[in-house]
Amino acid sequence: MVATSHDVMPDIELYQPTDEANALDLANELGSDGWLLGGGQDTYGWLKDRNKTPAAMIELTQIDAWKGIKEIGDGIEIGAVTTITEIANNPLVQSRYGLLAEAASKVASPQIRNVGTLGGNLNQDARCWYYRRGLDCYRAGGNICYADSPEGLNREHSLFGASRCVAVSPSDTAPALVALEATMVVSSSSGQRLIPAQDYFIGPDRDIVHMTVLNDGEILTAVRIPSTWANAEFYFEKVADRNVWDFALVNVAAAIKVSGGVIEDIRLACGAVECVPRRLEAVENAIRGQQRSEEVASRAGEMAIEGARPLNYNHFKVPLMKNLVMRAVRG
Amino acid sequence: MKSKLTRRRFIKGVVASGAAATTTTGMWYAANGQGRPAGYVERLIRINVNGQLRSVDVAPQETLASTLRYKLGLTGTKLGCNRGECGACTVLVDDIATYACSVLTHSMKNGRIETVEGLESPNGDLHPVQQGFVEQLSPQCGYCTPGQVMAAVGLLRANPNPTREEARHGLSGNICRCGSYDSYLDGVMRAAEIG
Amino acid sequence: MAYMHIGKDFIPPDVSGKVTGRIKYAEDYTREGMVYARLLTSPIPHGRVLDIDASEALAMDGVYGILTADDVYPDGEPQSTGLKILTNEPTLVGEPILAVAAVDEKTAETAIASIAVTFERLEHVIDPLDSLADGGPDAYNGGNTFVFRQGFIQEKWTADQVASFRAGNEPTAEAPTELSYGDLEASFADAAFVYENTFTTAGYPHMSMEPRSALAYWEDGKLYLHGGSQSLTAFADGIAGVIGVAKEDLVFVNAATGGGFGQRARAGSVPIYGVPAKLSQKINRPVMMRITREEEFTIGGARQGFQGWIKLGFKEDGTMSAADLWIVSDNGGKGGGGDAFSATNAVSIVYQAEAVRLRGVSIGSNTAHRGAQRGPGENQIAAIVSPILDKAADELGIGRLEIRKINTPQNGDVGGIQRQPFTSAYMPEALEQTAQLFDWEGRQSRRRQRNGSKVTGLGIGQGYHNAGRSGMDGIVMMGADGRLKIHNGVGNLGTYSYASTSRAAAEALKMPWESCDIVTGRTDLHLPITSPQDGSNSIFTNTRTCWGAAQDLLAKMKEIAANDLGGSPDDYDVSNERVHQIADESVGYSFAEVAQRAMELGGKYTGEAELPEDLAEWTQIAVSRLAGSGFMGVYHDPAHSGNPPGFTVTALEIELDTETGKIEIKDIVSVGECGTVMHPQGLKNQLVGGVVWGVGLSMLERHLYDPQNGLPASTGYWQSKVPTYLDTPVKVQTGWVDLPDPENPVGARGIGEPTQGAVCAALNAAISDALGGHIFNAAPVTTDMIINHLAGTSEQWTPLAQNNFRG
Amino acid sequence: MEQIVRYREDVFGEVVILGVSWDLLYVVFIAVAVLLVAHAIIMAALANKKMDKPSAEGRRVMRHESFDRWFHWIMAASIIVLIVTGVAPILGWRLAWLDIHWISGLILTFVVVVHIIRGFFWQDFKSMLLGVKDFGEPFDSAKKPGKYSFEQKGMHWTVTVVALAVIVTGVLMFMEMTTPFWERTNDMPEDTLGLIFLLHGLSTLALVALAATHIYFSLRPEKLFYTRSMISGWISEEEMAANHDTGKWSPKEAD
Repeated sequence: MVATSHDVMPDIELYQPTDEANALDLANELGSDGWLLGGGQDTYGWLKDRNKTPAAMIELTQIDAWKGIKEIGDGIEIGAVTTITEIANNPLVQSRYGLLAEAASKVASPQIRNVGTLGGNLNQDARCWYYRRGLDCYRAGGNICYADSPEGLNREHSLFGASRCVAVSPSDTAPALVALEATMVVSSSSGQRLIPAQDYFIGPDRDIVHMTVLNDGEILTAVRIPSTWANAEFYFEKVADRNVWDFALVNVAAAIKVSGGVIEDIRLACGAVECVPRRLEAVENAIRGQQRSEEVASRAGEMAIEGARPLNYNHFKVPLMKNLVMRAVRG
Repeated sequence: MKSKLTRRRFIKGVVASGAAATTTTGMWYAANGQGRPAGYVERLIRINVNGQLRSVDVAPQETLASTLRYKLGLTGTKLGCNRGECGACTVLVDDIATYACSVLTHSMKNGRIETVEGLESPNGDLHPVQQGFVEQLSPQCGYCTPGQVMAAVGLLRANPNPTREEARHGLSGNICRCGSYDSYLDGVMRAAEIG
Repeated sequence: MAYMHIGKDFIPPDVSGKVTGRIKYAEDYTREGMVYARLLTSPIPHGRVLDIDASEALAMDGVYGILTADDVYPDGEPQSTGLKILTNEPTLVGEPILAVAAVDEKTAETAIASIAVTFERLEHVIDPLDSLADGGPDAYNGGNTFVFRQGFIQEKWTADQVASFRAGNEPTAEAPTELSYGDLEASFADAAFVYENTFTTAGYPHMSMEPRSALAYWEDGKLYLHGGSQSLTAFADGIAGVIGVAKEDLVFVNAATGGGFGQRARAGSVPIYGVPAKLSQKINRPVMMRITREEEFTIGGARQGFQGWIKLGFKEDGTMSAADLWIVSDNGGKGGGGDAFSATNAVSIVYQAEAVRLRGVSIGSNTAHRGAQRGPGENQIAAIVSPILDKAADELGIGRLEIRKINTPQNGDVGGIQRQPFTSAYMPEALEQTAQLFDWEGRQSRRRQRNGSKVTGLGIGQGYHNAGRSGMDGIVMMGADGRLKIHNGVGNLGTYSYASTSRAAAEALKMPWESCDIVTGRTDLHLPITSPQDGSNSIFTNTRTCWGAAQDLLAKMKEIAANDLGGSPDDYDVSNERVHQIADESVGYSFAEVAQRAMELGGKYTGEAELPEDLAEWTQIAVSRLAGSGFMGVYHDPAHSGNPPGFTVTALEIELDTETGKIEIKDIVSVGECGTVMHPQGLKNQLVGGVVWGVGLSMLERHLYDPQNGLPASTGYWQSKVPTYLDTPVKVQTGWVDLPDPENPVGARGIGEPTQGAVCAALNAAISDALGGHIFNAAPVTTDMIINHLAGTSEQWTPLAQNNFRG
Repeated sequence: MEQIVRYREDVFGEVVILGVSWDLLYVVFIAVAVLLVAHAIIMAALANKKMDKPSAEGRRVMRHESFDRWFHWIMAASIIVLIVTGVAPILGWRLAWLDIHWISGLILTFVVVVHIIRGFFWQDFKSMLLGVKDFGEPFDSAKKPGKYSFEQKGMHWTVTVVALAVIVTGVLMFMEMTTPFWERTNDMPEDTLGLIFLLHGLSTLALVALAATHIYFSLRPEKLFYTRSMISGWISEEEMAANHDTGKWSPKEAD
C-alpha cells in the first residue's frame, strides 16, 4: 500500500454508546480492534492515511457521565470528554486552577479546542512525522528509528529518556496536570483504578508502542485535581513556531506557593522534551524553601537541563528549556 | 491472561495491511458468535442543516464535510486540507465553530448545523458578516472565505462587540494563504457595527 | 486627471459569491454520471516503474478504469524536466504514476491500495550541493541540470570545492551562467566597506488554499475542463497543447481560483489536468479528480531555494559600488525557474549598484516541483541584502533610511543586467512617504531598547518586481441595449484585476459601471488572449488592452455618428452613454442607437472585417465566434518600451524575546508605488497579503525532506508553517504614491509581488537590528536559530543544507 | 507464513520482515509443557520396573571443576534474565527491560567466549564430542556413556548452536542502537535488520524450549545427582558405575 495516496477513511464501524457500562463492555470486547474516539482530532488523520486500521470506533462523547467539570470532596473532577474550550473558559478552573485554563487555551486552534477533549489531548499519539508517515519505526512495531539517526530530521524530538524511540509528549495540558498533582481515573469493565498524572504516561523504555499505561479495554474517564495547589501561583508558557496549531517546541507548567518571597513549595513539569511530561523533582527540591530570586531562578534553569541529550537539530531546546524553567521560577 | 491476548491482537493490528481495513466489527462479533451490541449506528439519519431536516444515508466513518458537499450539495464548505489544518471547512454546530473535515456526521447528527449557505435572510439580505466582508473587500481568492465567515459569525454570536484583538483570536483557526487577515478583521469589525 | 472609475473602490461582481459560498471552484461542480479519480503517486524519490499490476483493482465493484503513463504517452514520455501528466520515471516522492476512477473516492483509494507497482530504485539526492559534489547522485535520469536546447547535463564540482563553499568561501568552480555589467574589480576597489558571506534561502511551497482539483468531460467532440488557474485564456491556450486538444475544441471553465502565487499561471505547471481529461475520454464518463493537500504540496510546487555567496561593496558616501553573487538554485525534481537571475536584477535595480555580476547554476534535487512563486528571486534576496545594507550604513555612519535614499532608483534611471530604463520610478517618494507614516526618525530612539527579556528592533526595506507587459488583445461588445460587455481573459485568483482592468474600458467610454458587464469565467464566452497573470503584470498589461478595445469602439461610434449625423468624427465626444457633437450635445446617438446602427452596418463594426493585424490565434477564434453578434471594439496592443516597475517600501518595529527567540511585529507600514492606483481596496489587499507572505519567508516557512528515504516532511499547512492570524500583525497601515506611469493609458502599473519583498527586507533587517547587527545570512530566521545564536549553542547540521531546517 | 514471520507492506509498497510472530511463543510454551508432562507420566509408569536408585554414599569422584560450575551458573542466570527481559514486553509486562537485557547479553557473550576457549585447550574436549555410535546408546541398555551421556551431549550441542545464534544476532542488534559506547549509525538496511530480528526471535523460542527441558531433567529424581554435581562438583562412585562406563571415563577422586 503506497502511503502517499490516501485521504479518505475506509469502512470502519462506529459505536456511540450513551451509558458507561455499554462503553466499557464495548472497549473490553473489542480490545485493540476498537478505537476509542473522543473529539477525533488525533483519529481521522491516522484513518485517512490508512496507517492505522481499527475495525471500529467507540465514540465516548455521547456519555454525559464523562462530561463536565464538578466540585468533589477534595478539589474538582473533569470528565475526560469535556472539550478543551470548556475547560479553558470554565470559571472554576480559571479561578482555582488557572494553570490548566491557560494551558488549555494554548492547545492547537479554536475549532480543535471546540471539539477536542481533555482525554484526547492527554492520550494523543506521538507526533513524530516519521511515525505518522507510516514507516515501520519502533513505535509502529518495527525495528528502527529514522529520527534518531545521523541524517534524521529531529528538530522537534526529545532531549531526555530516549530509548530507541525519540518521540516527545505533545500535550499542553499534560504538564499542567502533572504540576497540579492530578489523578487519572481509569475505568474498565472489571473496575476502576486511580493513577497519579505523572505515572500515567510511560516512555519507550517501558513500552515503545504506547504512551500511557492504559491497557486495551480501559478508558480514561475523568481527571481529578486536588485542592493541594488550588489558587497557588501558576506559570505556563508554550513556545511553538506558530502561535496557532503548532505543538510546543518546549512548554513549562509550574505551581508555586510563595510567602514572604520564599518558595514554600513548587511543582514543575516540562512538555515536548521527553516522551512523557518531564517532572523536575530535583529542581523542586533544590529551590524549595529558598528566597525567590533571579539567582535561584537561573540555577533552577541550569539544573533543569542536566543530563539533556540533544539530537542533530534540537540543541536549541536545551537553552529554551533552561530559559522557560527560569522564567517559571522567576514568575 | 488478558494482556497476552490483547498484546497479540495489537501486533496483528499493527501489521494488518489494507485488507484489514475492510474487516468490520460486524464480522468481528460474528466471528465471536455474538450479536451486535448496543450503540451501533444506523446509516439512515436526519440531520438539521440550515434549519431544514435532511434525510441522508451516512457511512459510519463519513466526515461532515463529505456529507455536506457530496450528499447535500452544499459546496460552500471547502476542503482546503481535509486534516483540520486550515479552517476552510468551518461550519457552526450549535453555534460552535467546527472543522467539518474533522468531525463525523454521526457525531454531529444531534446538533444544529449551519453552513455559509444558510446565513442570508429569507429576503436575500446578506448576513452582517457577509456584508462587512463585501464592504471591506475582505476576501481575495475566496477559497477560505466561507470558513472565515462561519468563524466570524460564531465569534459575534458569543461576543457581539469584540475588540480587534479578540476578533483576531476568534478567527485564528482559519488560514488565509492570500494573507487577507487584516482585511478580514476590518470586515469583522465592520460587521459588529452593522450588527 | 479626474476619473470616473480609476482609483475608486467598487464591488467586484464575484465578491458576493465568495461570501455566500455560491461562486464555484472546480471541485464544486458535478455532472450527471460523474465518477471520482484518485492518484497513485510515487512513494520513492527517484526510480523507474518496472511493472504495474492492477488486475485486483480493476476487478473491484465500482471501479471504472485506470490511466497510466503508457496511455498518456504511447510513444514514450517527453525527455525534459517539468511535470508530466503521469510518469513511469518519477524524480520526486508524490509524482503521479497512475489514476483510478471509481464510483466514489473511498472505492478508488481501496482499489489503489490493491495495485502492486514494482519500482527500480535509483539514487536520490535532497541537497543540490551533494549532487554537485563529484560522484554525488543526480536527481534526473541523465544529469543534475537541464539546459535549454542541450538537454540533461551533469554539472560537477570537486568535493573540495563543495566543502570550501559550505565552509563559507566564494565558490571557485566555473559557472555555466555568468552575467555582468560594469567593472567589478574597480568598483570593489572604490569600496570603503565590503561584506562577503555565504547564504541560504528556503524553497517553501505555494500551498494555495484550493488544491488543483479538476473535472473533465467530453461532449460532442469538445472537452469541458473545470479547473483553477491564474490566467484564464493564457492558461487555456497552453493547456490545450498539454492535453493535446485543438484550441477550438477546448472549453475551460474557471470562474474562480483558490490562489495561485505563480503556480497556476501557466499550463506547464498544472499538467495534472490532463488526468481527468484523458481518463474521462478513456472511460467515457465525467471524471472529478480531487487533489489532496499532500498532492498539492508535491506537484503544486515550491519556490527555488538558494545556496549562495554574496559580496557587496559600498563607497564612503554609502553608494553601492558593486554586487557580486554566486547562486546555486534548487531546481527540485522537475526543473525550476530563473530566480537567481531576477534576484540579481533586483539587487541591481533596487540599489542601483554600479557593477553587478551573477554566476550561477540550477541543480536538481529529488524534491517538490519548483516554479515561480510570488517575487521569485527578488523576495528571497531582499531578505538577504537588507541586513547587509544596514551593516554598511552603521559602518559608514549613515542613517539606514539615508543609505536607501542614496541608492534608490528614480525616474530616468536604468536598472538590471540589461540596463533597461524605467517607464517611471517613484521609489524616493515611496521611501519618504513610508518614513513619514511610520515616523522613522522619531522611532530611532527606541532602536535596540531592552524591556525585560525583550529587545526592540527597527527595519525598513524595499521590494521590486517588473510589473507590466504588452502585446495582448482586447475585445468589447455593445448590444442593442447599449450595455457594454467587456470580454476579459484575465484569471480570477483573488486580485480582482479581471474587474479593475475592465474598468479602464468603462472609463474610456465614460460609462457608468452599472451599464457595464464583465464577460469572463469560461472560454466559450469568447475571451481575448492575455498575458499569464504572473509577474504582477495584469494591471499594466490589461488596462492597455481594455482601454484600447474601448477606444476602438469609441472611434467606430464617432465614425458612425459622423457618417449619419454629419461632421467629422473629431467633432464628436461621449458622455452619459451618448455619442454626440461636442458643439451641440443634442445631436447624437444613445449608445443603444449607435450599437443598433453598427449592427445594421455590419462589417468592421461587428468584427466581420478589417480586424487588427497580429491578433493572437486564441483571440481570432473568439472574435470569429462573436462576429456579427454585436457592436465590436477589438484591439491588438503594440509593444511598450522600458521596464514598468512595481515598488513597495515597508517599515516595521519588532519585539524580540531573547529568552524564547519569539518575535512580535508591533507596528508596520507598507507603501506601494505602482503608478496610478486603479483599485484602492485591491491594492490594500496586495499590501497586507505581502505582509503575511513576508512573515512566512523571513520567519516561518520551510520545506523539509528526509535525506534517508527522500520523503517529504512538510506536506501540510502545519508542517510547512504557513503563517496564521496570530503570527502576523494585528493591524497593517498601508499607503500609496499614486503618480501616473507614461507607458500606460491610465498610468497604472502592477504591484502584487514586491509587497512581500519589502516586508522580508524590513523584517530580516529588524531581526538583525534587535540582535545588535548579527546577520544570519538566511531566510527564514526561525526561533531555534535565534535561541542558538543567543545561547551560543552548537548545532550538528551541514552548512548551506537545502530542503532542511536551515533552507 | 504469517504464523511464523511478522512482516508488513511498508510505505514504499514493499514487504519488509519485522521479526518472528510472537504467537509462536505461546505455541512453544504449550508444546514444551505437553511434552514434559507426557514424559513425566511415562517415567512414572515405568518407575517400578526400574532398579533402585544408586546410593550417593561412599567414595566420590569429581565431575565438574568449580570453574566450570561457576561458568554454568553464570550462564544459566544470564540466560534466564535474557529470556525474562526479552519476553516481558511481548507478554505486555511494562518494565524498562532493554538495558538489563543487553547488559546480561554482554555477560553471556563474555562467559561463552571464555568457555569456548577453555573447552578447546584446557578441558577434555573429546568427552563432549558426539560420535555416530553415540546414537545407538539410548536403544541399548547395555551401552553406557563416558563422562557425558548422549542426551547430555545432544543438549549441550543444541544449546551451543542456539546460544551462538542468539548471541551473534543479539550483538548485531546491539550495534544498531545508541549505547553508552556509541551513537547508532542507522546504516543497516531495514530488511537485513528484519532478518536479524527474525533469527534472534526464532533462536529465543528454541532457547526457551531448551531451557525448560533442561531444567525439567535437572530436577528429575534419577538425574538429580547431576544437578548436585553441578553445585558441589562430585558424584558417588556408585552413581558413576550405574550411569557411566568407567572404561571411557575415569575421573579423579573428589576430595
